[in-house]
Amino acid sequence: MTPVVHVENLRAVAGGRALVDGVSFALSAGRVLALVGASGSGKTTTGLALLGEHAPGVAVSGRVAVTGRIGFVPQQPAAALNPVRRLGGVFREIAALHRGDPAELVATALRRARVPADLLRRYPHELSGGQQQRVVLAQSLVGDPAVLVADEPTTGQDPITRAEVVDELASVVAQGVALVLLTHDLDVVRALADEVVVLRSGRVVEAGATADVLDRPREPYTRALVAAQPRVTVPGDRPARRPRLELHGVTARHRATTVLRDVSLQVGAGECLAVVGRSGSGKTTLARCVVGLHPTFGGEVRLDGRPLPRSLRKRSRAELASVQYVFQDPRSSFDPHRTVLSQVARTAVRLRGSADATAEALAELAAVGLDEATATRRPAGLSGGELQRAALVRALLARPDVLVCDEITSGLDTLTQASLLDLLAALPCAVVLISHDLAVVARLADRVAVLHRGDLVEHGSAGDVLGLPTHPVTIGLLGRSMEGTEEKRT
Amino acid sequence: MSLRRYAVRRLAIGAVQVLAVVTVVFLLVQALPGDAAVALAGDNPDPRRIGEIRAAMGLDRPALDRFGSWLWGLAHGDLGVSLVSGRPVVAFLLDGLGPTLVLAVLALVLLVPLSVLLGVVAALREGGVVDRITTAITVGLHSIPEFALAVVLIALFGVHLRWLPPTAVGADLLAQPAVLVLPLVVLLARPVCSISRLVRAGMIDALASDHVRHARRLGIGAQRIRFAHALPNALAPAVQQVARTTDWLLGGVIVVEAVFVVPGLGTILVDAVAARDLPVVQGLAVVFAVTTVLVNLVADLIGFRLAPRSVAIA
Amino acid sequence: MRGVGALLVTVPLLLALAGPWFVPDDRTRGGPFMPNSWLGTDFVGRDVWHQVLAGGRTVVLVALLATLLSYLVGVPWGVVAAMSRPRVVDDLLMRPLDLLLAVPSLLVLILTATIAGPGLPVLVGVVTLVNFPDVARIFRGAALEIAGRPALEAMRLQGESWWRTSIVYPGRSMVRTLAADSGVRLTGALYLVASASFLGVGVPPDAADWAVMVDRNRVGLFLQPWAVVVPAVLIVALSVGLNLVFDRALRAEARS
Amino acid sequence: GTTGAAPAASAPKAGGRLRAAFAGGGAKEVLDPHLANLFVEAARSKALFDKLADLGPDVSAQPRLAERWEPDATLTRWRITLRQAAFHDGRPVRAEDVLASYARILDPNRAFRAKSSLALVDLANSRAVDERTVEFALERPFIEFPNALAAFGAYIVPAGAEDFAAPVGSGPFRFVSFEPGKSVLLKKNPDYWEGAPHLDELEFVIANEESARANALLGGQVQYAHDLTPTTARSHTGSDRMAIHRSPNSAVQAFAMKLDRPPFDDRDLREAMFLLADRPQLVESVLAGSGQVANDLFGKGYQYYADDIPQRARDLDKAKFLIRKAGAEGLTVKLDTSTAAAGMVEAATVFADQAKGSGLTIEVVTGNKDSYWADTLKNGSLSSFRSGAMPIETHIAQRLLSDAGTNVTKWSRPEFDDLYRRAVSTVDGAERGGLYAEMQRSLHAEGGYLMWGFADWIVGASPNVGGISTAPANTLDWARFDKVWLG
Ligand SMILES: Nc1ncnc2c1ncn2[C@@H]1O[C@H](COP(=O)(O)OP(=O)(O)OP(=O)(O)O)[C@@H](O)[C@H]1O
Ligand SMILES: Nc1ncnc2c1ncn2[C@@H]1O[C@H](COP(=O)(O)OP(=O)(O)OP(=O)(O)O)[C@@H](O)[C@H]1O
Ligand SMILES: [Mg+2]
Ligand SMILES: [Mg+2]
Repeated sequence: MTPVVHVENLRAVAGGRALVDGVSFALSAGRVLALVGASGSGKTTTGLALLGEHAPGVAVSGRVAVTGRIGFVPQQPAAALNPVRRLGGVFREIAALHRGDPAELVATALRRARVPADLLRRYPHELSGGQQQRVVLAQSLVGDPAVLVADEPTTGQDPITRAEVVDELASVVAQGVALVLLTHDLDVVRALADEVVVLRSGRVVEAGATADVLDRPREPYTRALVAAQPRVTVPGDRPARRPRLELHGVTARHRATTVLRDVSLQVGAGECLAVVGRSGSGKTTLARCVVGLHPTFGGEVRLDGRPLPRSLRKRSRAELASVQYVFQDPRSSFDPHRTVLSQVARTAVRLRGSADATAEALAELAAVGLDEATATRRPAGLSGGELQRAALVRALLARPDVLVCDEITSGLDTLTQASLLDLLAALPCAVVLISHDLAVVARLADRVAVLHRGDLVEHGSAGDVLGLPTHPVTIGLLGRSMEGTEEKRT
Repeated sequence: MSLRRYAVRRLAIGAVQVLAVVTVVFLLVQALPGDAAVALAGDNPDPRRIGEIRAAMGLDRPALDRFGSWLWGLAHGDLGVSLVSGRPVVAFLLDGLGPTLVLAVLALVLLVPLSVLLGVVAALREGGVVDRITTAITVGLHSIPEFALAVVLIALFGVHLRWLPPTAVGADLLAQPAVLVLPLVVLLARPVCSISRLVRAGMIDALASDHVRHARRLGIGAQRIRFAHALPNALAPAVQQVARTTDWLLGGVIVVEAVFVVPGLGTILVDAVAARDLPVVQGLAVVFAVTTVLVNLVADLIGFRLAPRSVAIA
Repeated sequence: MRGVGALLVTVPLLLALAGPWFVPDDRTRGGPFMPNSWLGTDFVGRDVWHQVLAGGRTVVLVALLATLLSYLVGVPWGVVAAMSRPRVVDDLLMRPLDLLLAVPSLLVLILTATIAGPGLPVLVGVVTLVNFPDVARIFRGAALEIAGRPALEAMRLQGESWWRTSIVYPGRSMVRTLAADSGVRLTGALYLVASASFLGVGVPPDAADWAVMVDRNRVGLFLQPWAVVVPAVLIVALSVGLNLVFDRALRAEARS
Repeated sequence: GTTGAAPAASAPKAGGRLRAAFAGGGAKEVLDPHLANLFVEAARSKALFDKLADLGPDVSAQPRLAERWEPDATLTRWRITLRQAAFHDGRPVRAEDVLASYARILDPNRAFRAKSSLALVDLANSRAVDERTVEFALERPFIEFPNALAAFGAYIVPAGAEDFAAPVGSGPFRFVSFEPGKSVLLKKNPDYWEGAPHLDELEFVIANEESARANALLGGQVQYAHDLTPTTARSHTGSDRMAIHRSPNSAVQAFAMKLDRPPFDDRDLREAMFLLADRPQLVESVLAGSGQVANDLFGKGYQYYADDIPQRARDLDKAKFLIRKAGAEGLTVKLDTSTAAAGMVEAATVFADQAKGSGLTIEVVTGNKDSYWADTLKNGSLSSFRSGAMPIETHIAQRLLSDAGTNVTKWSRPEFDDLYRRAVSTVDGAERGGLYAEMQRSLHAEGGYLMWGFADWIVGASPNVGGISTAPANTLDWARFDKVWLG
């Protein structure tokens, strides 16, 4: 079979630094090639080069040959949809560019991407994240592209959605499209890819058939990457401890819609409570009620038996220090105008009156692998994974009794993720961990709470919930995770 | 919130606003030095005569009493009669509304395409010569008061070159469209500048956005990208500005009306304030406030359509 | 293009601020609109050059002061409305402004000016009154967005001081909004000051004031154009220059 | 005088429509001639209606609808014979109409402008002798009764007329249509008693801005532009598109000092003020040379004007001396002014400049223009003043008698009141002239009006318009369109 994609010695340089350095690969129709690697290793840059694009300030050289049309599913699908256009109009516009009956073309593309046709009357903001992703996929599929480039299609999706996306891509490939997959999610790679190219700092570390590379890695880097991947295992039961943080009948709403209904939970000292659920089920809202960022909730949050003021403004320094939060989106939780170090150190200054906050901050940053050179840059100079770690240190400097972590592993490669999980496991405080990744949950959690559309549908020890799930959502989440791990394409 | 419920709620707030506006205007007019009798007496301010005029106008009744009966009339759709001429206020408003509406509507009809065109052209050539020249001109024009621009245009095109009639004196605006050219140019100069700058800024942002980049990848043509994808995003702030311009236009383009002799609402307003003709000022305030409320409502509804996201969040 | 903006700002600004010191005390009066001195005479026979020297300060000061005052009132107004809890405060602050916006600004201008009579403070007040609701609205929007930012929430979780969470961070974040707004706002203030003289508001009709000069001398445009042209060009140069300077600063800031 | 490149068409020609641009009062204008207040209303009333008398070029009363008038020996009964004239609807103008018109003006429940001038008519005892003869009874002897007949707004309307939506008068033009604040269209009255007008049609259009009136004239949109500035006149002198017509002595420009309060209750200080004013400079800069220097007296060129009193000139040294003598050195006086009339503010600042170095400081205060006249009648001590043409007798009666309604200078002298009473009951013209001269001498010596100039009234017209008179504004021949033709 002749390759439809042929890349030879691709280089991308920005400001004297090589972002991509001598990448070569080829891909035939109906096959899947995965580019894997840590955050910042050059995946997106390579993917854009296939489209003949590059970020401003980046110079690209080398040979890129693509036969036929190429479709692209970008890393953030929400940003790729025009907020003021209904979906239908844009689809008709795209269809008009191709030969054939427009209605037919759109219908086919929607069917292939599993987008219900009645979504066409909506605006992008009226869709869930997963739906947005599928809509963008459908847009790329109109008129049968020869090649599809999908950039991190599963990042930040819950296991059920993630599995759906994998299924969709699989069926697209089955129809003869060549797929270039840019991801750090090895489960997805196993599920979809025929070949894997492992990138590290822009260089190809290892390449070959998926089974060869992932199951019998030759390079130490690849081996480490694969080894660090957590698996969903059913943990054994640990004895319950005296509750530190208690939630009683927490009910929260965003304007008129109730997003949390009568949720009661507890976490003991040194325990880890995992909160899982599909996207939009209310996990972040729950976290914000606990840390005082959603002061209008009903019910009560208690720390060591004493009710915590609902609003951050009413909390004393000690109370502030005792409950800390790591935001879901690390980049937006930093002030872009100040260095990361100075921002991280402020916690120690304000909440503990530390005399040498900077030294303390530097030490803890170093412990999570961030050196001084990195920390003294502004947030824009750090990768997503680095910022996530900095945000964690910022919270930990308060020496909290309760730490609430919202999706802190989603943007990370397996190696970085593993080191972070080790750090969390060693924490003496109570941890509330919000995660889509049940493998992470299984690794850390003592107790698991499952939220579904604002209701607490399951709550118990990790062994019970993960081992003997009773609610269909839990079963769904868990089942899909297992599937993702075990299913392999042949 | 549904569009209709939103509109109904806004209208209810609007009614309260109108009431508040007329109250404020009443208080302000009461606070003006002198009253209608003094103004009418003019350079013959014999106190006895002023007293007689005051009695004839009913100004000797307490202010609250007069305001009360005016409000009572308003509730019955009656705007009262002019203190000075005794003609019904409605007749004044109808007289002035025609010319002002002709000017305002024509200005609006021209304003939107003109400023969009200018803004888009400047944005597509961002940083280029065309962009810099339009920027300098729009900023310069934006700071020139209408009267100064009008003086120059009249002197040049009306008097010196004789290409266009220098005023609209005694003319029927619709029958002799030539008289409208200069007033419209003067009227449009400032709003076109401000709105085209907004469109330009919005367009530049939109052209650099991810969704436009994505649309390009999908192979959509350059023209469609510019006008169907980028432009709608650039229009939302411009629509708000257009709404405010409408208010300005309907609020009587006093200067333009005076310089070009268009007997519209602006002229009536100035005269009525000078004559302290309270019912007429009040009637105008009602018209202005109602228009402002409606125009802003329409702008918000259009904004709802143009930026569905922001309204949903707000 | 480089430096053009600065030049356009400096010349009128220098003339405006330093000019009054160079006006001789014993000014003579001649016939109106005579071409007998450098820039001729104005509508009451005063030397136009002296009037130009003396007349910039009011225009520039009023425009600057009014703009400054609009921000001094409008920014805290909008920020307090946006950040306030309970939200009733927001309504209490913003509803009256909606009301102000529902009265045509011209009506406000004519009525308040007639009530208050002429005088520079009145002019500053009126221009501020017309501008600040708009400023408050813009900055309320900006502050609402900033108040919801995780970065600010993170600072509050860190127990940051009121000064840093309510002033330093929002202030820094609003600089761009401010810079983008202030060029246009200053131009608008200059325009309003100039228009006010046409409406007979604020300054006495024969004041030494660039804006008044444009209005009052226009009758003599055919006899002696300098009395109109020079002050008009100075006003326009000032606004164009200010906008060019602000634009450049904004672009520089965006690049960094 | 009249200037312009092309001389006005010399021989009168019939036909055509003349459009005349005036400043207006916006939509508040009405066609009721008794309510007339503005120039445009006066001009329109004049075209549609007649008064019994009107003011001639020397501002003395001339017969109009009245063919002649005869007082009895007591000067309290006046027999007036009407001319044969008809209203536009064909009905003759009768004595009854005259009595009804005056009764309407004098209605105690209304406030027409002519009321004060006609107040001395004893209506109950006046009567219609026959169809064309009226006998008026007056409350006191009054030789100047014709001045009252010529008063502003004393028009004769058909008896019972109340609705002036489509007015019917006896004037040279008939009503066609009216759009308030915009225009009034009239057509000629071929049966006018003084002969039909030359014009077929006359249209009054409203343009409040002076520049707009001038531009409309230059653009050929109107043929007559009322009330132009000297600057406009100068700009277009010699132009082939605009002829300038000046009416000298039309408006007096002055400062009014109040005599009943400090500091101007001091006669020396008033004289000092008279001597401070540099009148030629005021005329030069404020009136742009379009006017004459005044001598602190009203009515230059009018009947009874005392032109034998020597012209005052600036004398700074003497003024300084008088200021010191009055103990007013270092005093600051507020000069109230406003834009209520053209040139007042400018005159005030020029005068304030002239007072520099005299020991007295004059501070100009600009007040509200709409209530200016009422404000300055009561408040302050020094104010700007301006007045249009009227007979000298009327000026005195309205502004200088102890009980006058608009006595802005608070001039209150029993002996002066006496002189006036004697003058208006003196039949002999020469003797009366002597009494007026005596009154003017005392005003000149120690009165409160510092009258510095008489402004020309300036009208622009197309060069082909003929028959425009240069009589002072407010007199009969001013804005008299039945004598005007389009060449
Ligand atoms: N415009 C640019 N100028 C300079 N460096 C850039 C630019 N864009 C990206 N980079 C750098 O290039 C490197 C590769 O970026 P790229 O987006 O391809 O990474 P990635 O593998 O897709 O990472 P992620 O998993 O986080 O999406 C990163 O180190 C990034 O900081
Ligand atoms: N500011 C807001 N205004 C209105 N609705 C909101 C707001 N924030 C969240 N919601 C809605 O509340 C619900 C719960 O949101 P929440 O952010 O708690 O979900 P989540 O479980 O954290 O989802 P994810 O896994 O995608 O982060 C969702 O339906 C969401 O759309
Ligand atoms: Mg990437
Ligand atoms: Mg979340």
